Amino acid sequence: MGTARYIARRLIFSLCLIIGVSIILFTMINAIGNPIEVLLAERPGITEEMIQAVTEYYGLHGSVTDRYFTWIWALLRLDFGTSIIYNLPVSEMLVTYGLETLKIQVPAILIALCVSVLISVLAATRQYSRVDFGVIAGAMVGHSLPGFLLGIILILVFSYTLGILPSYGAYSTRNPLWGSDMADALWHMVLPVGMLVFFNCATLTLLLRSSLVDVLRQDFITAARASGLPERRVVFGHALRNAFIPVLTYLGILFGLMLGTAPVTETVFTWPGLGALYIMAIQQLDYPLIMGATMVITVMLVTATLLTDIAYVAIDPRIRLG
Amino acid sequence: APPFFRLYLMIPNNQPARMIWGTLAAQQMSRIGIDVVSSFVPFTVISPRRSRGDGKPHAEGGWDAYLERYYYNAIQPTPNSLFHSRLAPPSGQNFYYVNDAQIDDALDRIGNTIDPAGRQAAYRDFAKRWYDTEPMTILFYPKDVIAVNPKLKGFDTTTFNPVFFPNPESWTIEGAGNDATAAFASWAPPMSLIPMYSNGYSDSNIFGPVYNRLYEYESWENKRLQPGLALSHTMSDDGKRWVITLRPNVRWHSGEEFTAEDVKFTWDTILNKAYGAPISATAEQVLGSTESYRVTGKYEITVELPKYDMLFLDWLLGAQAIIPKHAYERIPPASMRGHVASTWNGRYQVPISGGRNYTALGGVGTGPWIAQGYDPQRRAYKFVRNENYWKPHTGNVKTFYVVNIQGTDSVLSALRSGAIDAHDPMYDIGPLAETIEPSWGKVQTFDSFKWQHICYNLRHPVFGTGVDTPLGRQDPARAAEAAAYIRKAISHAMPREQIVKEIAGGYGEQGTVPLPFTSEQYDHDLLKPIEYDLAKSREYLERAGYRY
Amino acid sequence: MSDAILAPTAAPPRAPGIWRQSWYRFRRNRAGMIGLCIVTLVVLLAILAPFIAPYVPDDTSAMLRGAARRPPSALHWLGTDRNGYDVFTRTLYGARTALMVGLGAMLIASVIGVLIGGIAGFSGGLVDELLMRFAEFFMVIPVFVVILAVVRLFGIVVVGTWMEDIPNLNMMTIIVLLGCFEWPPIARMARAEFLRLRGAEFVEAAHCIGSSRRDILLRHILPNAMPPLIVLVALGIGGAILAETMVSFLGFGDPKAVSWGQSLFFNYEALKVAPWAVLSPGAALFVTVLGFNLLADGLTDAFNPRLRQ
Amino acid sequence: MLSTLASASSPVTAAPPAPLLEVRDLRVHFFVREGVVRAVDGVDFRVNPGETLGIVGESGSGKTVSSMSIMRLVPPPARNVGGQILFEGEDLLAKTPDEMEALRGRRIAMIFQNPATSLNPIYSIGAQLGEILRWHLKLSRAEADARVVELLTLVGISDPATRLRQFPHELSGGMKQRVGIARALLCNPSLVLADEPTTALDVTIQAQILELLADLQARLKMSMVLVTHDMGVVARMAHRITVMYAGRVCESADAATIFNAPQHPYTRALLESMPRIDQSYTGTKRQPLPTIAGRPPNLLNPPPGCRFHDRCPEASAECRRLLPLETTIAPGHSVSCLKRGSEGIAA
Amino acid sequence: MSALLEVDGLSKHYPVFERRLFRAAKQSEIRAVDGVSFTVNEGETLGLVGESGCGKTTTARSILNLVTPSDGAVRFRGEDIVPVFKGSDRARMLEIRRSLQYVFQDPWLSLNPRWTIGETLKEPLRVHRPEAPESWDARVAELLQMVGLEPHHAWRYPHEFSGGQRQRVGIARALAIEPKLLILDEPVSSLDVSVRAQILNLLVELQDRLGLAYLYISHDLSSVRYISTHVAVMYLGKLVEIGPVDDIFTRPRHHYTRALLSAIPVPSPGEAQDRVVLKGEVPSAMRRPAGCPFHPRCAAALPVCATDEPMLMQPSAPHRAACHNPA
Ligand SMILES: Nc1ncnc2c1ncn2[C@@H]1O[C@H](COP(=O)(O)OP(=O)(O)OP(=O)(O)O)[C@@H](O)[C@H]1O
Ligand SMILES: Nc1ncnc2c1ncn2[C@@H]1O[C@H](COP(=O)(O)OP(=O)(O)OP(=O)(O)O)[C@@H](O)[C@H]1O
Ligand SMILES: [Mg+2]
Ligand SMILES: [Mg+2]
Repeated sequence: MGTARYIARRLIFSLCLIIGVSIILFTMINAIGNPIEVLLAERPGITEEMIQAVTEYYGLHGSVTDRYFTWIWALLRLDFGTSIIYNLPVSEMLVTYGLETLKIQVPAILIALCVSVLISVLAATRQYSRVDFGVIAGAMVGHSLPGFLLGIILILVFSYTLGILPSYGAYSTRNPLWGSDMADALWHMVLPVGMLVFFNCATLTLLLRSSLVDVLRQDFITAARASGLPERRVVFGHALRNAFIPVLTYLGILFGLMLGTAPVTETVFTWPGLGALYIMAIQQLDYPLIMGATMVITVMLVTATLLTDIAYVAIDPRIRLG
Repeated sequence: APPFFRLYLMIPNNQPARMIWGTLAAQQMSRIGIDVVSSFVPFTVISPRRSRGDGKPHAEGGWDAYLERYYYNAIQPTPNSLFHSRLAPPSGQNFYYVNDAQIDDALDRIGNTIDPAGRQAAYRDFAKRWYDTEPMTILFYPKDVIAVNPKLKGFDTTTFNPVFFPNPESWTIEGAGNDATAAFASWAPPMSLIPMYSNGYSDSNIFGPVYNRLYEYESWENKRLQPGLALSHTMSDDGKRWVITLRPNVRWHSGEEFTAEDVKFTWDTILNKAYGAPISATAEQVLGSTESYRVTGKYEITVELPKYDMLFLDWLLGAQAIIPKHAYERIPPASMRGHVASTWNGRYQVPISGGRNYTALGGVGTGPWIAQGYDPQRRAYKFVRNENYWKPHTGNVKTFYVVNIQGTDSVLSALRSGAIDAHDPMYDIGPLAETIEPSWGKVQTFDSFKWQHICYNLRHPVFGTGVDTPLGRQDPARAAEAAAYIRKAISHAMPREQIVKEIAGGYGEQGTVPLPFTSEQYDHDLLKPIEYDLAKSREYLERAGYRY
Repeated sequence: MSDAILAPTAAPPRAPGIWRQSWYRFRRNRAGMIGLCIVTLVVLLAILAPFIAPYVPDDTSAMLRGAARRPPSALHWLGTDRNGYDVFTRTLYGARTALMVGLGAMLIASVIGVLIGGIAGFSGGLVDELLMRFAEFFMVIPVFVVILAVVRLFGIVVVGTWMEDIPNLNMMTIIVLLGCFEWPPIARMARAEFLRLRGAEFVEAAHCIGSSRRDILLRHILPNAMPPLIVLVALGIGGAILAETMVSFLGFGDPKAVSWGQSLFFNYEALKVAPWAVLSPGAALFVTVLGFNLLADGLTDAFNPRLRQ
Repeated sequence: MLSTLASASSPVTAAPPAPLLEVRDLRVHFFVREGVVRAVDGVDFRVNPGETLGIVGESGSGKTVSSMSIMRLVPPPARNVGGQILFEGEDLLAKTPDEMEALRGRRIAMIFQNPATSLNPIYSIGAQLGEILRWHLKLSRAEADARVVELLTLVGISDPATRLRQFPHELSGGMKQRVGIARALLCNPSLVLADEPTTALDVTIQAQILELLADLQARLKMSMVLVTHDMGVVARMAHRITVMYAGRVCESADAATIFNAPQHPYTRALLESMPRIDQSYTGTKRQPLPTIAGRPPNLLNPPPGCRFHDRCPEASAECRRLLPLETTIAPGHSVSCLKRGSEGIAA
Repeated sequence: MSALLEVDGLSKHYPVFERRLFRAAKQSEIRAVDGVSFTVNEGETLGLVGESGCGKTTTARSILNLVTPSDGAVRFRGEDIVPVFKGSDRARMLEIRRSLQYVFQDPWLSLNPRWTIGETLKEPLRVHRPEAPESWDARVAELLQMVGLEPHHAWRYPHEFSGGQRQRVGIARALAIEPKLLILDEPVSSLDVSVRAQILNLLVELQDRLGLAYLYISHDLSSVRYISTHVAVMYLGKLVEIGPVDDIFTRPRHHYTRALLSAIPVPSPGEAQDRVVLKGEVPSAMRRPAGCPFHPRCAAALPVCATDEPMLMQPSAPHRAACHNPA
């Protein structure tokens, strides 16, 4: 029925998007010239056979279209090729590094969501009060403070000056905190997650507050109050869920934004994630890795958008399906 | 006034300090009338350009100039392995097309003179000719500055490819009992962990602890060779015939015994073009062909060199790690680079005698450390102590990690948080040394065998061959002379003293020629620092025919 | 027939126009005014940089004097950085780059966005559907990542071509890319506005009168669609500046450009030794982005007249 | 369906019973940046048990604000600045927020103007109505559902069990308004406030809803305050009528008196300015309709004197100076007009 | 009296698309207006009434070609203007626009908020150029006075006016090029009671002075009764009854008209009224019942009503109703 068809439509559209991105990406990479040159350039005295072997290995023979289809076919088999620099299967690297990225991004979004809900409710229910003003001002500052600058400041304060938080990496190489790998991992997450939370929280709060202020003015809120429902239920039960509808789009964008700027975040905190991997791949012109990472980031983004669309359906019965 | 000519300067973007002096160098060049187009690029952009081997200038797909840090592959300076006109790419590593009869002659003498005094004279001739024509602008000799965990004792060497590497078998971490864990930071991810493919310390930091060489250096201090897998050798008077006796009862990590066949296998693979080892050409120069050596006993190998070459002992025996025949011979040449033995990512079975298999997690060597593979989350290569090592460990480290950390800041905060004990010299922590507190970091400095330079494509018509300079056009015979004037002009425009003091944090010496500043071969009387003098620069340019 | 309350005989002074009304509303918005002041200040500083700055931006004489990485002093008001540059001068000139990036990128984005959104909204139907899908396509591409890749790869492609002679090529690339990727929100907004206005009664009234399509588009719809677009553009400028800084911070910026991101990139490593070299451009960046965000906030209010009250 | 008029049995003749709701000198001001908007500025009215009070007046005359302030739900920046609202003898303005919450929906309920916006779009009808029941009456889910079904049936919704699970956007406007009415009646309130309950609806649907309201009001014996600007609607529904103008009451009387013997010039003008549907205008040359010239005063800065003076054909100098107070001129009929004997105060 | 505007079998059908997986497929259509015919004579007012969504606005917009009619002819002074609008003869099109003008329902939305009233009023002059630009200012002042505003109001912006005043501006704009027929789409519905009378008076006065004909669309029956000479009643896109105003109001023949009339509350309490309260909701134009569209709600429905669609009877009679069982 409607919902299923709607989701099917979105899925197909998402697929088209991914294919489109893959074509653009491929064209871009190929505009630079045959990667094999870069790959083999530093190997003087190399033989024809060896070039042949490596060409075979990376599927780089044939015309551009041939190569594209070879590549796509490989992608479909989840075979992203082998990293030139690391000599590892790209798919494996993407999973390991991707998980590290998600490990900071997802908690950051979730925490930011909870915090900003509380703050926005606090502000929106006291519109024009000092609290409200403070929240807006704070959120505005946070919204304008670039994440990486904040990260730098956090490192300066917490790692350099106070020396209480690690500023680099996701794990201690040895001697994990309290001897527990779990505690150690969380310990390392504090700063990057903290930075992302602050950054997201600011923007989310700005949006959520204004959405909430709008919703709180609506007739059905007055109606709920006039029915004698306690304020808490009116705000949390009736207003918040409605206020979330416009914010939902942003959540999708947020996810994209975080993945998109993961290179910066992960550079600042030397986080072993997809972003850092991407930077490395670009620096070193590790084509299979660049293509793989971009594709994965795109797929994640498209998935986030798709999930947002589906979330709309779940949260708002008015969305016209089909 | 319009600029005299255009020069494309590529500045590798992996080292902020170098980017800074690169920018400064570009500015200084433009101050004397050169139109400099500088760009920050990763080394991967530079290498294919320079290894095309056709000497084209930058605008035609080749290159004009770039910044580089360089060192010889052996502790004895071996300019003959780099700057001989014979070694032009693609088969050699004279990427700069240094092509000077006097230099060639000196280099040949360096390589083939057995007599130490004669060789010393050859070094001097090389240095003098270089100092006069300056085929490259040597900016300075950096010192290696390494901050270590104050509790770490026995760290008395800097890494130097591939001869020195962190040798944690001699480390003692105070107060850590008998099975301490140590960690070492390495800047760049390795390309391949098969020794013959090594590109520099990003690789040798990791594979080094696993393998042995036939001869090894005793210490960084005295830089003397001592027997490693070889026990001793004999050399004929003409320096051509060598008999090498190997150490018996040495076992590979798999449990197999080390024999002369492994040495032969190692040299065979290096020379075999199908494996595509970049050192192949140099090895061929030294050994000639696979015909020149024979296994003459289980622990003996006899070599007939085409002619004496200092590189044989100092480089091939002293710097090239021996790899196991039983473990690697089954790997097809084309997939050697992608094999687990090269990536250390995964496991593979090594057949050993008795029809059994040994499960390897990385490279198989005879060395003091057994590879445990790569942990991608920690970005670390893990090693455990080889309890059956032929030489006892002198420290208390049982588990060892090499961690991939990029960035000076990161490495220092890692040291501060106790995550690492030491790091490789790539980090250039010199300028930040003052921020290291004794409570968490001890700064150690080492004289290094490297130099930082601006290198030129010497086939460039202006500053390479000089045919396109005013003087060169006017008098083709003096073209080379004109090009040298231009290079000297650039050289005099470089504020070396300031670069060392302000950018390198004072850790270095002003540069002149590509010979290690502290080596015996460096003639301090001859090689006076090149002064920073823009007037002189202009004068040289005028001599090349340019008018202000 | 007369209307009693409109009785005054002498014509009263001309009422302020709609833009001026917006300005009155804007003036009452404290945040917006702060934003405007900041932006004006940044623009002024950028224009006057050559007159205020004590040095030329690529003066490294401090280095030759042996005075790099020195704390603020009378000679160098905000100190010098690792390159031997005067931090104050670089920060001042950085404003020019920032504004160039912000304005340039958003100019491109607005032109593309208004064109595409306008066409989609005005023609509707299949064209609309296709164009909006196209916009969506651009929205899922991770802009930042693409910029890094393109800047990097472009650097290889241009060598030896005429493009190399373009001054600040990297910067131009970044600006163009930002412009080419930031247009979808503008297009969406433009489309929504065009769609709304296309059906607006006053537009139908114009149809009834017999106004031509061109008149309707240019004289009725476009001016009315502007305000929300201006807000988006103001927001986008801040975003573009930020994006450029991040690209530079990662070392993919224009080596010749005097940009805050570039300063951050070079001095980030020396954060602890010479924090002033990082904090000055950082603060400048923050304040500028804040200025544009506040400005956009104020504009939203100003352009949102509750006309019905 | 034929019906009789609700107002046929008007309880005017008896001595005034104790009012259910009495509003005395209610003042609600909006404190906006430009100053104080005196949206409601001294309003009195009362509602007797079982009676419908119609409040009429032009747009912006303060009808909505008055009725919202009975609920104590005027939105900021509005504040109640004076007066009393006596509900069953107790002053609502003196109650704590918790006491008010207990009262709202249970004793005093509200029907909103726009059925489309007054239902929460994301919850089903059953969920929204059930929640109120569960909260006030502590019913179980099943009990609440049963009660909701009962009420939906009462307001004439067919197949209420299905409707329960539907969302507001799946119902037509008339149906939504019925749901809105059902919501108001959930806890058997004794007073229902209806703010223009039919303005957003179609003519024939409006007739249906009015019919329903009149019927329910008579059957459930509740009191109702019906706010509207349509004289026809009040004529049909209300027992008593209060006419408001610019935040003040002009005239209050029972319905027949207002229509047959209006005293206040504004009430008169209002009645006369409407064309009559039951009167032919063809044949002779059409006479212009009597109009009220001008605009209502700006409540931000109301002129001194009677709020209506500058549009009033009878206005004198007095009127421009003195604010008339409400005076009873006959039992159950009060007017605020100096010309009708009201006292004036200089304000 | 000659026929100024003849609408003959006018229809407007909107297709309804259903989104399939890949493309939108036409599923059905909304017959917003379905074969409507009526005539407006010079100097007369035809009131068009009906419930929300019955197609009044669509009829007006089809006449003005703001939407292209699906079928039928619109004759202005005997000439079919539908092809003219479709054609490319702009001059001819402008000529027709000049005689046929529209006044919108919502005085808040129908004026460009960024233009002064003067600019708005000059726009028709600019397009049609009935006179030289120098005299435009004078003409604007004249127009403003004609609708009861002051000349200096030309400098003001719409938001500075009250609803009634804005509606006057809307009328002035329509009058600027001296049309013969004004189509008024609920011109007073959104205005306050006290302002409505002013606008109605203005309309009557203008009609008397300029001899305009009106097509007056409204669901406010009292104003229709006041202003119209003839009334047409629509239900679900169809004309169900048409006739002289007094006939319709006093002797309605269609049961829908009767219900409509009785649904209007009369402002006189106590007046017992024979009230017909309709059951059920207005069906949507998309799911139109078979037979007489009104039969599901009609108390006097016969079996035939469910199957046969009644036609407007007696084409020549002034008062006609489309009903099988007229009252
Ligand atoms: N948020 C507000 N800010 C300032 N003034 C307000 C606000 N809300 C209402 N008012 C003023 O309060 C007065 C009374 O408004 P109210 O809504 O009670 O009128 P009403 O009689 O219900 O009108 P309508 O018939 O249009 O619903 C109006 O003059 C209005 O201008
Ligand atoms: N552009 C359109 N696309 C599809 N359906 C439309 C469109 N415009 C109008 N309709 C439909 O046509 C029917 C008639 O609409 P119209 O606006 O003419 O009614 P109306 O009688 O003017 O109503 P109201 O009294 O509410 O103004 C309605 O059912 C409406 O939903
Ligand atoms: Mg109201
Ligand atoms: Mg309509």
